[in-house]
Amino acid sequence: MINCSRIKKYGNKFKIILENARVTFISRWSRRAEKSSREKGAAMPKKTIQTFQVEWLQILDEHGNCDETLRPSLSDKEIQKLYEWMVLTRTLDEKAFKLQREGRLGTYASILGQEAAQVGSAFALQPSDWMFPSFREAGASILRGLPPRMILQYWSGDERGSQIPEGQNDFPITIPVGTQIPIAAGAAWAAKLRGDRIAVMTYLGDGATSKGDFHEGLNFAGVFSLPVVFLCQNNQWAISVPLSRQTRSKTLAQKAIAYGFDGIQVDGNDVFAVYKAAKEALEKARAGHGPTLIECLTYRIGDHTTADDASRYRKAEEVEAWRKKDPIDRLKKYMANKGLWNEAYHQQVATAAREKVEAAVKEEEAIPLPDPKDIFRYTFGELPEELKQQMENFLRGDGRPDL
Amino acid sequence: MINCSRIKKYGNKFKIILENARVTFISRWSRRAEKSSREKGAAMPKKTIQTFQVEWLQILDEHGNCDETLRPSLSDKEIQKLYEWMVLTRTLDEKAFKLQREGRLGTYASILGQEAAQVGSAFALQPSDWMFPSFREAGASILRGLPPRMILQYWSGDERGSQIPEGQNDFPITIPVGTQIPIAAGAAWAAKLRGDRIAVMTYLGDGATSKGDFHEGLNFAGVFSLPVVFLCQNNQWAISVPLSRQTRSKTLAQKAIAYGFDGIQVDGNDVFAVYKAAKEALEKARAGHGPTLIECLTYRIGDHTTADDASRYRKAEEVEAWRKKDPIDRLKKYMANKGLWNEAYHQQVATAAREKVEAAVKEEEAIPLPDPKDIFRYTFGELPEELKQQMENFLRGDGRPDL
Amino acid sequence: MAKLTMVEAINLALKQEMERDPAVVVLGEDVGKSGGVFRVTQGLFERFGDGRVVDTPLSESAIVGVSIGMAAYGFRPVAEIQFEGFVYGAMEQLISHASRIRTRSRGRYHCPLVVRMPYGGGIRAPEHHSESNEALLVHTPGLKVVAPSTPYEAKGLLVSAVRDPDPVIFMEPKRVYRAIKEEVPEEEYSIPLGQCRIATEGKDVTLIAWGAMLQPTLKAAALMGERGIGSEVIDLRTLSPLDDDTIIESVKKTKRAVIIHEAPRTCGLGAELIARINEKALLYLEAPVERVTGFDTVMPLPKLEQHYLPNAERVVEAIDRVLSF
Amino acid sequence: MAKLTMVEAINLALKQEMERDPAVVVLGEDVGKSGGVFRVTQGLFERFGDGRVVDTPLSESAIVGVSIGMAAYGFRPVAEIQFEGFVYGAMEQLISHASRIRTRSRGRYHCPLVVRMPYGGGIRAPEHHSESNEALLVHTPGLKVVAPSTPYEAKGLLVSAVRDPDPVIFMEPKRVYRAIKEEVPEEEYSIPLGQCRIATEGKDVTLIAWGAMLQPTLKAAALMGERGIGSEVIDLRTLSPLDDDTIIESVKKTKRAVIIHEAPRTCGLGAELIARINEKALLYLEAPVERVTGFDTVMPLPKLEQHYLPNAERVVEAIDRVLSF
Ligand SMILES: Cc1ncc(C[n+]2csc(CCOP(=O)(O)OP(=O)(O)O)c2C)c(N)n1
Ligand SMILES: Cc1ncc(C[n+]2csc(CCOP(=O)(O)OP(=O)(O)O)c2C)c(N)n1
Ligand SMILES: [Mg+2]
Ligand SMILES: [Mg+2]
Repeated sequence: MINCSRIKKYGNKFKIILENARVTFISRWSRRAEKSSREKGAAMPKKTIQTFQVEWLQILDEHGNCDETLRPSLSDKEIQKLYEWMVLTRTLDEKAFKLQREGRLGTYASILGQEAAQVGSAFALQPSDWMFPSFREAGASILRGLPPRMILQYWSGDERGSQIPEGQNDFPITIPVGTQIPIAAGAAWAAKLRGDRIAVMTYLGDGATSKGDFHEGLNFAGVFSLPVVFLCQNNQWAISVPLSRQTRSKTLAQKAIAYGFDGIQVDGNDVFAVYKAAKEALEKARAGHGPTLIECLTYRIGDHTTADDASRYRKAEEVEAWRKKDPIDRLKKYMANKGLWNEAYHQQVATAAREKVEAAVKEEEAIPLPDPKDIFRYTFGELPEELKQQMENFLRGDGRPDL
Repeated sequence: MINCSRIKKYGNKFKIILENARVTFISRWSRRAEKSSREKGAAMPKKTIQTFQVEWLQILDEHGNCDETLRPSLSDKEIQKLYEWMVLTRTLDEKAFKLQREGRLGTYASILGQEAAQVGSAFALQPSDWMFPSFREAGASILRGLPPRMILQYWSGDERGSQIPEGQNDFPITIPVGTQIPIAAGAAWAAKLRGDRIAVMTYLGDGATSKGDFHEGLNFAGVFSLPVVFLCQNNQWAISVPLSRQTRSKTLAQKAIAYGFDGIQVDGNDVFAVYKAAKEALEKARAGHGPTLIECLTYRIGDHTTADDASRYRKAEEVEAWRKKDPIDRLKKYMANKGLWNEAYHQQVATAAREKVEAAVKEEEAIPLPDPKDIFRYTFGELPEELKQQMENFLRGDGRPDL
Repeated sequence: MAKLTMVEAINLALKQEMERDPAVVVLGEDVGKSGGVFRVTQGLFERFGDGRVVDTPLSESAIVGVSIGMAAYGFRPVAEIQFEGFVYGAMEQLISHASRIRTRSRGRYHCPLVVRMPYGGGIRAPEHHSESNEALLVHTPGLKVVAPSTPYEAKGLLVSAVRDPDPVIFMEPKRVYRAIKEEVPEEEYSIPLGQCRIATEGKDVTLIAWGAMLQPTLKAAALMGERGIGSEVIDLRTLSPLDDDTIIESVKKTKRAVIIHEAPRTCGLGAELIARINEKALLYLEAPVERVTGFDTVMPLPKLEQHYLPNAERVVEAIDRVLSF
Repeated sequence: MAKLTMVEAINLALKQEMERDPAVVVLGEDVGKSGGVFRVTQGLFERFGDGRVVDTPLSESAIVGVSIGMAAYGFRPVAEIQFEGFVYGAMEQLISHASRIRTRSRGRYHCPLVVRMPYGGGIRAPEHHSESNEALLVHTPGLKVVAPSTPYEAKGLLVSAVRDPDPVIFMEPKRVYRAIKEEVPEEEYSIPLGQCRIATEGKDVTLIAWGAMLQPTLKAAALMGERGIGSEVIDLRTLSPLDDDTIIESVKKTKRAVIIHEAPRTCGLGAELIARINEKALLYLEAPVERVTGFDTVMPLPKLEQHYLPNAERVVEAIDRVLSF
């Protein structure tokens, strides 16, 4: 029997209020049964054999207040780097959105509001670590080294945007939700078998936690104690499906209990908390102590993709409330207090970001169309005879795919 | 962050010893980090937002000692019924095994040792409830009303053994592990939508908990608060794969935490505990209070199936240790103490069981071979033209499946 | 009579069937409040409520799995797989259960389930959003597979699918969703499963297509018509079970055939059609039956997809080949 | 040279490949200590240890999924699906990832993965233990599919599969596992993928089969031989990519063909073979190509399975039909 004591979380981490309702199996569905068993004198009908707690980490609140005792040790330069990556991410994101609206880009999945979750976590990765994104990780990907041009190239419908540069140990975007999870576990397993002291990080959304692949991937990671970190960006929506329709569990972090390893919920708009949790989990993985599930509680400020219109299914007020928790804003406030941010610095960062993004757009738009041969070329290491024939007929333009 | 306080369970439920090792994320992989954060004065770096306990229920121990305060209210007659069903189940099981060895039956999956888990749980079902078995539920199925003859018929390779009698709300055996779980959830959903105050029970093994279907089925059940009970017979083996290779979680019951509903671990060889947990969970389901996961901790005494030889992968001592916890034996001891059992009664029960089983064998072996037309007949409600053609050609014996 | 898009026609069929039969429920990802990513279920949530139009957690396998259980209990679920490229996760439930529960239980249970899914390319969508895998489903005994080509067809076929006592995979050509409008009666009508439609009659060549491929096929037929060549265009409609008779009769008349599909060529449904023509009309053939299909490669992303998808020009070339053989 | 069963031949190939290349690892349900439910991996666990021969949790999808990750990282996993009837759960990982990672990443990653699975009927097994679904996999671009027919073939083809840089589905005819023994060299040899084998030469009819169907086909050929009819039996060996040249050449010679497979008829691989013969050798045909196959029904349980599976008699009847057409 599992009893849940729920503790309500209010915006500020210091205001934690214990709900008095100890929700037990019996009390919830049959107070009578409980009472009668009490009358019989059976004070505790069943024996507790395991207890679990789910913890929450927030370091930098939405007003920029920071719990310095918890703050990860980062140099001023590093804090500025975090800020700069977040600004670059947002600049690229906004540009991609605009390009799509102008018809210069295909469907695009914005990460607006999720910059801290992506930058904070990817910043904790080593180049030798491996990363398996879902489809909404532009921020993490460019931090890992992907030329921003390739983000645009991918979303413009060109596979070459998925040709991750040699040396960058990242997988391309995965569209089928959650299916990257067992693959990431497999890479972690390979690293472990090889004795490589690296970690693997894979990104997933709240929606992905409903898919069998999530379960199976985390289960394998637990059983084989694999060096992998499951970074869940709980942005509270899966297209139009709210979190409450995705799971009845109060947190996603607690799902780790099913697999016998650690889970933690962090404020996903707090770049320090994300970075700290990710760093600890990655170090633990590299040291051979197994997997971790990190739930970054955040919010998808934009539509699901440029093909979506979220106003049909969610309230503007909800979005507004979350805008106030903006991850860049709060870091800025913190930095300003610390003397690490001023308008001139910001201008310089913003300009650099804009220039980088504009250069990426130019670069991408100058790329000639892909060679149609590419449709065939990469199907196998060596083209089988029949496929070679299909390609040759196609190139001869006689429209005859075979023969 | 999830902290696990493990509490060791010893044979006797009264001897519960708290392990002193509070296993936390930090302590396990980086004592240094914890220490330094303590030095900084951060006594509790992360806030606990949820706590969970997993409970264990045992009423009748392996020596036949019973905790009467916990015992479900059952009449003497009902207790005898439980015993009789368990004896019949074992008698049928032993006969099926022998028939297979004599070449009179196909592959058969024995339930030796799991009689209490099946009889205790199925005994709590109402006829109006629905039941979705896996492939090892002969005991539960006959209790539900399936003529024992049909068990033999199925395992002799005749689909008519799966033609559940009208009025018995059970699904046929499901071979692909775990795949019955979402289907059971769907039936529960349908019942809920209809407003029928019934419950659904589905059986699954420890191995099944690794499959995506388990996760997805339980997740749906949680989200929609469905009237379904997931009855897991944790017999600690999935063919040759031990529980430790199936999951790193200490219990299977705790997996319910991931779905926001109740889980409980019970002594699966204790028919009272199984019955009590099942009854409570079913009542809760019928009352509209959602799903429950029940883990029955038991043991597969026999080989996986008659096609398996378990001596290749597990120790005889392990099997012997579990034989001592025999579910029928302990109920017998209890009943003898209560004056509900004596040798004469037992002879009568055993004879009746033997006669029933022998009759079932006779009956089954007298059934003529199935009509080959049956291969086609049930593919669709109405045979499409092309299939009718295939059937007719086949019956004409010109070996021409089509045309 | 109103001119409707295919999206509107399907929506209308769903609405009317739900009104007619309280056992019909709609479930899937985003089918509720949002009305579906293509708006096919728009308005149903408001009309029938959360009990009958249900947004589910993200899991194709469970969507099909729970639907099987609901169907066994007496409902007629209409499940949506958001894109056909995500149906693979549900293959086990479809192949091992939906298609088999009737025969496994020797008729005690059956599975009146419709699985709707948008399929096919041509809308410049990301990877996995343009697949055409009808052959996988047609190869599965116990499933029916339907692919409408126009709004009128879609409504009539969906009505039959919903009323069918067995699982029907309803493949919606997303490229057609809003591309054409057609008069669609508000009144109830249905188009029986298992029968092809002769879209245009002709005596020189038989063109067989379904779903979104009807449009380029008809265009090719029109181009050939300008050159005096009569094409008999067959809209397959039901991909399983196949309506051999209509096809064979047409091929016996025209003596030449071209099959057009988006899916990869090898082991596509085109192969089965050729096999049946071979078996039943070999001596009538004046030329090998031609296939105009996708390549045996992964469907490319938008920048290359036009090279992959059959178009009228490729169909015309194939017709020229069968005529000049 | 030792006479080995197919089980022993595959076991030997695995052992030798694991010795040769430390990147080869074996994983799946019950492949370790137990040595596999068919004993195909027997002794490997003892020899190579738990790091290279790994019992996994029960999940076909994850077995393939983690294998893809391992392959990308530089391993050569040989994954076992315990029975082909349980591969459906792994379809998404196979179709959406294993087959695509090379083309998706434009060559940055690839997937040298072998998925072994016993397939086919005839061993009186429970439901789902007798399936033959090669067509689903052949229809998937980016996968190679192999089905050996004898112990010698199995060893040589498995060696090639393990060394192949791309995912190979290795379908093992479980009915043959212990049914025949054959001399199998201890020494290293390999049989290239993508080439059929002419099992017996003949001039009157071409019989095409693979896996367990070779045996009834050869028996039928022998029976026809007694009547003076020469059968050219082609063992397809690699089901994808197909070796058209050998097939077409044979059919051009014999002018008649019969294809034998266990899988359901509609959209089976037989259809594709007919389509290719139609396309490349139509004018040579003296009779429609015949298919001797399973029905378009679920594979029955043991008491009826002999009616479903093609046998020598049915092949003989089909040969008679193509000869007398
Ligand atoms: C298997 C699968 N089913 C459906 C889809 C369509 N789809 C794309 S994204 C998405 C929602 C994903 O939600 P979540 O995991 O929370 O990620 P987010 O979009 O919020 O980043 C859906 C249903 C898909 N890509 N894959
Ligand atoms: C999807 C699937 N994979 C593999 C198998 C083969 N198989 C049959 S039973 C079994 C083990 C099941 O273990 P568990 O769930 O613990 O049930 P138990 O046999 O112990 O009752 C396996 C692997 C199967 N039937 N289905
Ligand atoms: Mg989300
Ligand atoms: Mg078990």
